[in-house]
Amino acid sequence: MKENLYKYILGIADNSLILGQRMGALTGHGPSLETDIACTNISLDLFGQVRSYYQYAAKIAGDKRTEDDIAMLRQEREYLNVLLVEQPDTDFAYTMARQFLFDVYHFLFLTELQKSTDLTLSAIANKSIKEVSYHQRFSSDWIKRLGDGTEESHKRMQTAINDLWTYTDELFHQTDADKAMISEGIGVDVSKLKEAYYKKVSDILEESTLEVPESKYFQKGGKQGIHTEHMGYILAELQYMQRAYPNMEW
Amino acid sequence: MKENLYKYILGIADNSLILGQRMGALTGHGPSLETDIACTNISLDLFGQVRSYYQYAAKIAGDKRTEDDIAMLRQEREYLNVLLVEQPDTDFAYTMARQFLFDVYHFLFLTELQKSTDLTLSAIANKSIKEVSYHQRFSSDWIKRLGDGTEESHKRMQTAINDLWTYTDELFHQTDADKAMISEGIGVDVSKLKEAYYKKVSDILEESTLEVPESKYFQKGGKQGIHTEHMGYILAELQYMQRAYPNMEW
Amino acid sequence: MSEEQVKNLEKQFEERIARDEKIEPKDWMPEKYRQTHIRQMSQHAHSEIVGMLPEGNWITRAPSLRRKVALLAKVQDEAGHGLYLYSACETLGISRDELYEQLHSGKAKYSSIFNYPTVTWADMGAIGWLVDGAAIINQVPLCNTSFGPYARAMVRVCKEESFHQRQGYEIMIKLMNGTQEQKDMAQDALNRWWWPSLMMLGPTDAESVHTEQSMKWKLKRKSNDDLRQQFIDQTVPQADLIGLVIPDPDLKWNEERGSHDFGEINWDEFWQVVKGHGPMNKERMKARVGAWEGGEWVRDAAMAYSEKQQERKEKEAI
Amino acid sequence: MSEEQVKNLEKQFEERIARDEKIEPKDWMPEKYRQTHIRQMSQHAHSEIVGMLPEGNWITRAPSLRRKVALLAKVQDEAGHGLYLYSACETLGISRDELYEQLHSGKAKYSSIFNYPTVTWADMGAIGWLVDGAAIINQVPLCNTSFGPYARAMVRVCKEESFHQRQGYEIMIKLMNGTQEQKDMAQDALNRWWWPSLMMLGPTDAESVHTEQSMKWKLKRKSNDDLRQQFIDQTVPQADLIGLVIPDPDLKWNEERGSHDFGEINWDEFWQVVKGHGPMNKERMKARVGAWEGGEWVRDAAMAYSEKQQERKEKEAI
Repeated sequence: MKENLYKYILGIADNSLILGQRMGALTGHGPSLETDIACTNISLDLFGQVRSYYQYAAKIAGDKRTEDDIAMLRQEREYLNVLLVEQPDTDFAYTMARQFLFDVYHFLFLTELQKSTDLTLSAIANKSIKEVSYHQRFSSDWIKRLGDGTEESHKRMQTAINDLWTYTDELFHQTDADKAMISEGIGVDVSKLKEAYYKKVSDILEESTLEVPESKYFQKGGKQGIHTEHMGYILAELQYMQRAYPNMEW
Repeated sequence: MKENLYKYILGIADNSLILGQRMGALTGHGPSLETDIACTNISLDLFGQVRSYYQYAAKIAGDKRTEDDIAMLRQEREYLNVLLVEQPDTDFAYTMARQFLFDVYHFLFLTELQKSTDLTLSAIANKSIKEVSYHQRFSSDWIKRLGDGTEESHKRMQTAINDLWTYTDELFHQTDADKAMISEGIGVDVSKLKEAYYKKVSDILEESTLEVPESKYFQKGGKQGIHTEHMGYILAELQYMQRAYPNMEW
Repeated sequence: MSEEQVKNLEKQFEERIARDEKIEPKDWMPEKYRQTHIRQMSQHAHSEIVGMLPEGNWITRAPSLRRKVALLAKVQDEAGHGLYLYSACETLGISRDELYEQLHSGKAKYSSIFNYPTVTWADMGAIGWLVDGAAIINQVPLCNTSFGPYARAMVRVCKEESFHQRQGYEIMIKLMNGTQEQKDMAQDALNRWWWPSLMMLGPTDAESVHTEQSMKWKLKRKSNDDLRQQFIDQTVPQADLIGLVIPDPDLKWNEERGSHDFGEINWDEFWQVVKGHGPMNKERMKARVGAWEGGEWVRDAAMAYSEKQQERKEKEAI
Repeated sequence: MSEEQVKNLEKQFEERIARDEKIEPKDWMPEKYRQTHIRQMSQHAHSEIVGMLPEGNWITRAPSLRRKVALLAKVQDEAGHGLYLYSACETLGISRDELYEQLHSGKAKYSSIFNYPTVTWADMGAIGWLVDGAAIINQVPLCNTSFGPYARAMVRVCKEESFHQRQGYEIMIKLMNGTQEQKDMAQDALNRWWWPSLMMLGPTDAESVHTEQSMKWKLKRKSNDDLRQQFIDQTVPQADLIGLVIPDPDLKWNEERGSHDFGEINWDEFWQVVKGHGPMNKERMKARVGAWEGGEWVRDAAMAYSEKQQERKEKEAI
């Protein structure tokens, strides 16, 4: 089994899995029917991507592992998503800020992944980028609406951006699997996306009358499987059925 | 295996398990350090009782089942607690109202269970009733403080009592296991506790300047294992470790 | 308008309906027609929206990725149905905010079935199979109802609902082909959802209030009891086929009628739930009102932003 | 008081301390003594209270009932320690509300170790074993500190802490006697908690600000570096005994010193966390402030009730 490629795929897919799980949990509880539909749709897109990635990972693993085993039967320390995507839905400003801070990265990332020499990955990237382009438009619009909306919404959005900012740097950390895959022409060098990311994010924050945080302190750990305390609760639900009813088909 | 006795014990113990789980989750988040300690203590007492009951149940089962298997490896439909104890901690008024509405029942129940011809059960009842007497005092005091405190606290407590009232009637429903155990002199006839319960509860509500709800509509199902939608989430956490790491010792 | 003029308009209106012409929002219509349609369409829209909650409850816990994606898509469809139906209502001169207000205050009803909890995964199967199944039986005739926007919405809704129904039945099939635990889970779900599904088709004809007028306007084409019989006759063989037992000891095929006889429905339970005292009525309303109130600042911000954008455009235009 | 009188009092005060007499709240004491004690005791109290959170995180998920009960009891003990320590502070003329205010505003510190997340069950073992272990090393000398209420609180606290420490170590033993997954979990927890535990014993002596004065008042009896060395020398054999590997490639026994040499501590990380930028600083304060603000109406109600009761008693007394 190609260990690095396998891990590399999980590193991509786990972000969509956990963010999709977070967004899916909001279904039926959105601030308006239209946003509810849009958030559910983002969740749906992300899980669609997740399936493609894990199906590919399962193929690479080459044993009996299925997409569901990979999604739901790992221990917390084996999930490789960034900390950003597991942050809670404190309010709709947090939900949109988290989405926006991820979408901008996700779009840049997939743009590069389309050039991967791994044809499956480039095909998934090619299919996903249209969806993510829509996500980015949706979340950016909400950054603007809330940032440049009322005094209250401005304050809430600024708080959310400030709090979540600390999780952005990790997006650009290289893992060992990253390095191995870059050298094979398969992986994306995320460290090169950093400048474009902060440029794009800052532009939109400024357009939204929001301040760009200046913190020099960042959190990391997710890419090494060391998560925040939220992760265990996310997994408790995500894994519930597979754990409680092992080895069954649904 | 004495199926009815086994089920009868679960019917008692599951209430303490789920209420203990609810109260334990509040540790560190109480409105004052003193209430935090008291709530943790209630949780601790309840789990202590739970252990005694399940250890006895495991003995009756007579197979490899342990107290932890019984506590954490059943499916939701096999938990027999009343719906009252699984209701959420919407605010501290709900927490105290839930506790109070259960404590008054619990005290009356244990008073009778002390007379059980089953010596293990009567011993557990005898040991537990002192703890529960303290719980009842604590929760009653808070009903009074919040009921007869400020306008806001009165309103919140009345809302909590009104909402939770609908779950009180189930406390007095007889299950098949109940009937079998009553006929053997082991079980308590809960239907006979009803009058004393509503008398006691009403007295304290009135002393607390609260209205006694008049609803004729009640919810049931817990004693048959049909729970509210909260239960699945409670179990997802309760069972997490046992499910994710099966067959290990801790 | 003179009384005679009104009578004349009414007569023409009834004739159009009798000729199967569609009534459109801008056409003249009797006030009662308008009110009845607002009531029924909004009740239907509210049912879609509240109906998202019991299924939404299993999104984070769906047992496989495939099922999770299907469930998300289904709940999203329901939100979409809500959206068309609210829009269709709005053509009759009522705002969505007013409709929500009616829902949240308890003035407007929604389908009582959503006041039962979803306690196992099999409930996702049972709801698709039974609840959507009963809904389709209610709704198919509405594809030819007299009010154009409602009829057109129903065409789209029914197409999607029947997809959902097959999907629900497929969940049940999979469970019945699985382990004993899965079979038990499926049977248990049927046991809990069967009677509430029968109740979904409404009170018995004797108790039903709006029937006669609704028949005339094609808001209703069969009586509740006929629809219920149709639902039972359609569903029983589906249950048999996969080894599920309908939880009704009185159920049996009546050769003479060419239909199933069935046991008595617990109408006390029905009315208790309708009146707001079902297992989940309070929770459902808490969730809806909570989302609405908690989202107020978001909607306010969107409004403020859009006004600012408008002002900017206007300034630029000068 | 004349300057000379004050000097005189100070001299007598210092002599009492030198004679190992206890200072009691009502005794005269220099203002700086009072302030330093409020700072240190409240910091200690806050650490107990904030320290409830990382462990509280595992109460609902403890893997067995026995462990759940033990964990609940432990966290409850911590709350109890907080209570004594706040009370000891209050004897120096500051209210608990003021102390909370200092914590919530960030003016008062608490032990930085609680700004790390508890990500697996093994963290409950590691915290008991390492964090409580380091705390005891810090605290045992305080059982003989000069301020009476603090010294007496410490006697009780240390007794319970050493019980907690054994309990934590016992969790690790059990894991190391378990499956490979459990062993990995234990090792992983040690890897994550080892360095933060060393940091718990404070900055190196060169960087430590309060040491000299604190030594004199017996608020401190050994330097941070000495305490750290003691902790390492005590803990390494405990790790060895159960097959855990200390995550420090530079760690080795120094025969000459009769002590372990060890690698360099990442003081940048230490200061980052102290300054409020650790993994969980924001979350911990959010939880504390949330509990306090969310509980305001409850405390107000208790106050109002107690006033009403008082009034009633007074009326009855007339």
